Amino acid sequence: MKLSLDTSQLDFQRSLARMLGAADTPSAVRAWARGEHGPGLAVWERAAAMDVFALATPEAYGGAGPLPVELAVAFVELGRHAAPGPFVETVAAAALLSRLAERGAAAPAAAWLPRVRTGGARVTLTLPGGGPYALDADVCDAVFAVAPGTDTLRLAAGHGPVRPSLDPARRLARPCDLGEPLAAGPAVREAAAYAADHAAFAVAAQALGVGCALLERTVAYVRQRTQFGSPVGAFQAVKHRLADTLMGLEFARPLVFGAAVALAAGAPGAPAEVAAAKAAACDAAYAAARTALQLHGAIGYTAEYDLSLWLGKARALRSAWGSPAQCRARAMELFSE
Amino acid sequence: MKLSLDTSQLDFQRSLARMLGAADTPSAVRAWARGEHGPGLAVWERAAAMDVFALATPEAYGGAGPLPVELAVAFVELGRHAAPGPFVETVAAAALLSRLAERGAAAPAAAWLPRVRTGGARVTLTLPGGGPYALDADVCDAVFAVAPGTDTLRLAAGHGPVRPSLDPARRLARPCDLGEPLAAGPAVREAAAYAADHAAFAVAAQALGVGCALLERTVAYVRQRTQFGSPVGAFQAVKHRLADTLMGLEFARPLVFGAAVALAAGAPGAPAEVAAAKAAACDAAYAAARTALQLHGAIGYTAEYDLSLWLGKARALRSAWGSPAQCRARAMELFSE
Amino acid sequence: MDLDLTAEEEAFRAEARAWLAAHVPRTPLRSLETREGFAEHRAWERTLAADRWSVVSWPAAYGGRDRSLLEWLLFEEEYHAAGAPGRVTQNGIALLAPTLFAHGTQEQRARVLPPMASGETVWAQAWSEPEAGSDLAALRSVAVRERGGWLLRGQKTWSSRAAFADRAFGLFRSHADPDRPPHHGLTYVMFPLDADGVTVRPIGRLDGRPAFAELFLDDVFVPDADVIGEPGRGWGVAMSTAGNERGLTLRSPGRFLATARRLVALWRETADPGDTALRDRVADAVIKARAYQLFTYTHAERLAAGGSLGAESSLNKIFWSELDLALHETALDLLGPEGESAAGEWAEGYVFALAGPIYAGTNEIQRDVVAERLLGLPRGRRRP
Amino acid sequence: MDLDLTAEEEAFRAEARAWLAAHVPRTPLRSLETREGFAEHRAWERTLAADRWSVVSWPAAYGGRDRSLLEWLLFEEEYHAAGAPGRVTQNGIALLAPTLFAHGTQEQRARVLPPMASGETVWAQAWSEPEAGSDLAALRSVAVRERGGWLLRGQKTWSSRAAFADRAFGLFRSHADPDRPPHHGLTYVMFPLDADGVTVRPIGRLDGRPAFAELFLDDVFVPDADVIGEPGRGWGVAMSTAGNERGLTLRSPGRFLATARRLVALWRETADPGDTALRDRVADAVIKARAYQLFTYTHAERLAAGGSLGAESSLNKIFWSELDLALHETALDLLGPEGESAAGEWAEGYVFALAGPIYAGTNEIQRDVVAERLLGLPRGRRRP
Repeated sequence: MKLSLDTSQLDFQRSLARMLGAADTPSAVRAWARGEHGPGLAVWERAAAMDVFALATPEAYGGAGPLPVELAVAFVELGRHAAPGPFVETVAAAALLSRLAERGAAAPAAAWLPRVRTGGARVTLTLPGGGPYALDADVCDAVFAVAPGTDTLRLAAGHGPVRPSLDPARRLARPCDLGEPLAAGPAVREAAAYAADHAAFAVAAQALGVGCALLERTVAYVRQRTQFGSPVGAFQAVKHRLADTLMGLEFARPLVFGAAVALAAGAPGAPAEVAAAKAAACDAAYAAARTALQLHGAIGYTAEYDLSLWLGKARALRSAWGSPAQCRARAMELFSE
Repeated sequence: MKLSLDTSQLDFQRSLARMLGAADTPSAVRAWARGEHGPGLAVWERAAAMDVFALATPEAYGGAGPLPVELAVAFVELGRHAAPGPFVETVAAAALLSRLAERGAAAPAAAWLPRVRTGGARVTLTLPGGGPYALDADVCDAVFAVAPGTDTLRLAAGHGPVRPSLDPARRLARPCDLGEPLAAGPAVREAAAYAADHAAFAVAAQALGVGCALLERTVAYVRQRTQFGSPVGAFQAVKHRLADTLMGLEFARPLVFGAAVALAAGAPGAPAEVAAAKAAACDAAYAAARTALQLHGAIGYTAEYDLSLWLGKARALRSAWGSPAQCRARAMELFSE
Repeated sequence: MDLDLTAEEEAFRAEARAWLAAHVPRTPLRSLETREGFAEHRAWERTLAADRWSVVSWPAAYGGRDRSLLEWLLFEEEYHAAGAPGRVTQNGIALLAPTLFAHGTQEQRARVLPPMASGETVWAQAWSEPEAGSDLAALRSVAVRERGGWLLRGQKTWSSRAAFADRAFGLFRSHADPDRPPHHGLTYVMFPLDADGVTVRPIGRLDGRPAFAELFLDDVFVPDADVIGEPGRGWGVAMSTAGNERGLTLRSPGRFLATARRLVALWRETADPGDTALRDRVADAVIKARAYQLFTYTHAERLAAGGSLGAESSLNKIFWSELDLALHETALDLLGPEGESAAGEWAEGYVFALAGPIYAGTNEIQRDVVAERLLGLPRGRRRP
Repeated sequence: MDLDLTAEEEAFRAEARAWLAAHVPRTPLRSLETREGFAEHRAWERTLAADRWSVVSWPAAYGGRDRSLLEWLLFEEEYHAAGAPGRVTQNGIALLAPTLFAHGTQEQRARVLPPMASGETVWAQAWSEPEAGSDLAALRSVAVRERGGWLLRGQKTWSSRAAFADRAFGLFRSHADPDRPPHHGLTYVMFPLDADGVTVRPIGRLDGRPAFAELFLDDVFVPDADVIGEPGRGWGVAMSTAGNERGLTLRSPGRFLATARRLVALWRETADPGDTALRDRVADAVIKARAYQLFTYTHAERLAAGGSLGAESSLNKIFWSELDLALHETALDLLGPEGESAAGEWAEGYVFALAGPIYAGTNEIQRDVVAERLLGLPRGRRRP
């Protein structure tokens, strides 16, 4: 058994954190929300250059993946820095296409995975069990869609109008109903489920990072903000609320990495592990957001203060790629063996 | 509109509180738990002498009822003092028999209600929607039973073995399956539902009293208990938890009295009002119990300290005469008009 | 004990309902937090006032109907049930007006209240400062004596409505005395937002809409006539009606009852009836909305009988703010993946509700107040 | 990163499983909190020890198997999954033994550990006093110097296991120095419960069973050989292994995993599958049990690599105590009206779980510790 990150994983984490920390992601998010994708795409490209997408791409297509543990590391950092863009969806699409290729439908993988690996293709998608919106379709090179209850994968011919989310970094659009069918049959159904698990897993890791960022910012704030002659962080009610926030995150973390291990092993229990991780991480992140807002007070409630970028994301990720109830239903299978 | 108690209601409340406060109910509960009913029955008789049962008995049988507001007052005090005995069940039985009499089956009412009124008959019962146990059957003169899914009222020929409850004052036994049928048909079904509402209502009021007692005792304790050189009640975490406890109780109270008003008016929405009151009061009382135990620490966890008597009752009342889920399902009808 | 209305109350309620049915705009006004929406809401206040529905509990002389507090609650229930617009005049009516009734001069009331009731003058509150949020007594903005009045200097923030309002009210430090506690020496003043020396910087709330503003005050002249109560005694003036902000006149039950009904409707539309987890949350919200209504009736009755609403308004504040959040969080969860959409009244209501536990005295402060004043726990120095 | 076991670990696990399957009593022992049940549990410890299963992670010299912490966790999972009896030796093994390993003499270890491992000597803890609960440093019981040892005087309370145990360990004030903080001058001693001068008054917990006792100590002689560490430095001795009490050796995940499985089984038996409200609570408990398992594996790995478990054990303590309560509260709610019955393992487990947030340092204290030591928030003086 080995549950700590090894040296190369820690190095990867630190490098990614350094790159994202220097990238002024808050400005990139604000631009992204206005439809100005330039600064966000620059972050995307730097992440691609650090092989984030290679982690999701099998070796046959020039990648190093799938490496779920490293992907978890990456998504925690992406969440911690609130990086905008369809990272989750592109990684899920890589899972979809590689699984389809393993099941005999190799053409879409051959067409897209080499470009996904380099960051050269941004891909978004909708799948059964996810919501109706394809994230950031307006900036993507491909919008894949498997409609609920069907087993046909289509390359959508476009997308509907872009709608804003409570997370300013998330731009929502429905895939258009038309578009070239790429594959059909039970293999699509199975690959779609596999990809949806990867999406939920990536969201769980991202949410964990979002929660950590909210906690870190709040701890820093209450240490310096003074009221009634004391730092706000010296009040016991504040302390206890932050202690609970930390506890939620610290116990979500092993579930996220446990899910990574299960996905890496191709364990039959992986969907339940992913669901448990998503339920716990998204709950912990949302609780962190409520705490962060309350302990910041009015300043936290303003759009111009950067905290707002994480607050909205914590809310949005709750329902992305599996509602709390769906995740709990599936997590009941954890102990079914 | 008039929502405060009038002078005679306040006088009744004070008299009852005075009687119960002087009656050493904790000792009565401890004896009751051992099957020594004497001290508890003395309290029962004093309550009867103060016309508690007359409030549930129609004038035709020598009573003054039904007077739900006065009953709420009485049950809050009975809960606050943890009085043992089948008060709720006897009052529910009065509702059952008087409603049956109104629907034409007058014989059971004539046989029992005059004795109920004076406290001379202790009555317990099981009804559809309640649990399988008749409370305190071993000390009752009658055990009525309407089995789930049936519409026959029986006078059970006895009861099974007495089982202890987490509330030492509650002694549980199943009615025996045999026994004289007293009435049958749709009137029984309707009267049973009416009686179950009264039982749930009385439990809600009792739970409110239980919660108030737990809060009062805990506030008194944390004011005098010193740790780290300060009264425990000066710690903000303690203050906030007690503030939440008070809030739960103070917002359950108007629901309990609102349910009383609805029952008094024979309002069609009364079952929903009762369900709302029971859900809120039992939640508030159980939260008060958890708070009381935690803030007392180890001393609160001992059977010899009287707090334990209320702790167990708060737990038991949660599932008595309607689970939290059943109450919530019914409370959804509050706004159905 | 009963919940029966008198014939007169029933008639009043029916009259309100009929008027609202005839007058509430069919299509919702634009957001109050936009310039156009603000103007639309101001126009709506004119409509309300024209038929004397804007301040039903005020004396007729100021535009009201001399109605009881209970009748006002009934009006509020009808108002929210009818889906009528948010009240742009709320800060003035709920916060400033009670202070004027308690501490203002006859002249002030006659001058200030009628245009407040008609929406002609929209008021913003100006309590907080950058270093004085929860710790309001730490105010630093000053009022300096000047012939015939005062000069205001300093900075206020989180001033609700100030982005588009006409006038504001707040506390300023007028008498410095380091030997006395910090809430001494404050003065309660009303001042114009378009006066010389006032700079208003709108601040966007979470959704970017300018729900509040920063005010920079640079020798803003305020005549003595716009001081409420005695100079230097402003803390007492403000606190004597602070219960109103936390309590029932700021957030009447009608608002939450209407939201709870909408939530039940949403649940019926969207939820799997077997999903009892969400049903239980909807039921809890329904139960709490009903509890808040009955709690408020009880307190209104007590007030009508000459009682007062003291620290109990803190219970009230915690309860409604948490209820409002629970209502909206449950709605977003019911909406599933649509719940993250920033459009729609549930999303706007959610963003609004998020502020509830913060403004009007944070819920942390309110819990301290409840513990100390209602439960008699040892008074803290507000220090750890 | 992986969760794979080595062949040796798998073999160990299989051996434990097979042994337990062959030896765990078919019918549950009587309650540990009764005299007869205590004796049955002591006999069970003999059975465990006979085949060297009582302390698998200890050195063989003291009755152990020199197994790793991870292997101990695996053993615990098997133990609880097999429904094996509660450990009457827990106080000694989890609390006293780590202290002896860290601070005891060779002689003490050789003398104390083997009979502890076999259940021949059952240990009670004796930390608290009537005026020293959360504020443990306020201890008043004294150890007075006497030729060759110490005389203990005073009162201890909430002494778990003391009603039927053989010996106890605790802190006593041996050096009074009003100029130093109160945790100075304490001495860590072991003492017999049947000695002259010891009066044991059993105390019934909520269900009346004597799970703990008050100890009255009237000049109880303790030889120097039964002092652990340096006299006057007992606080440091006790605290250096306090993390064990809160952390993983007191409540290993196996216990909660087994309870979570029983809860899932109960849900399958009793619940309407459409009742998602209860299902969500069951799922939450399952998720948390799994989280606690993985969290503990991670920390065991860190300890094995030479790391230490400091304030993180406070997170641990809050988590398992709340999880244990949630598991049992959910079970009682699943049981419906049967849930109030005082009979049955869910009811007994519930009563036990209720104490979790109180003992081993209240969860309030643990939250202070987490906030101050893990998050770096300003250190309180534990004063309001």
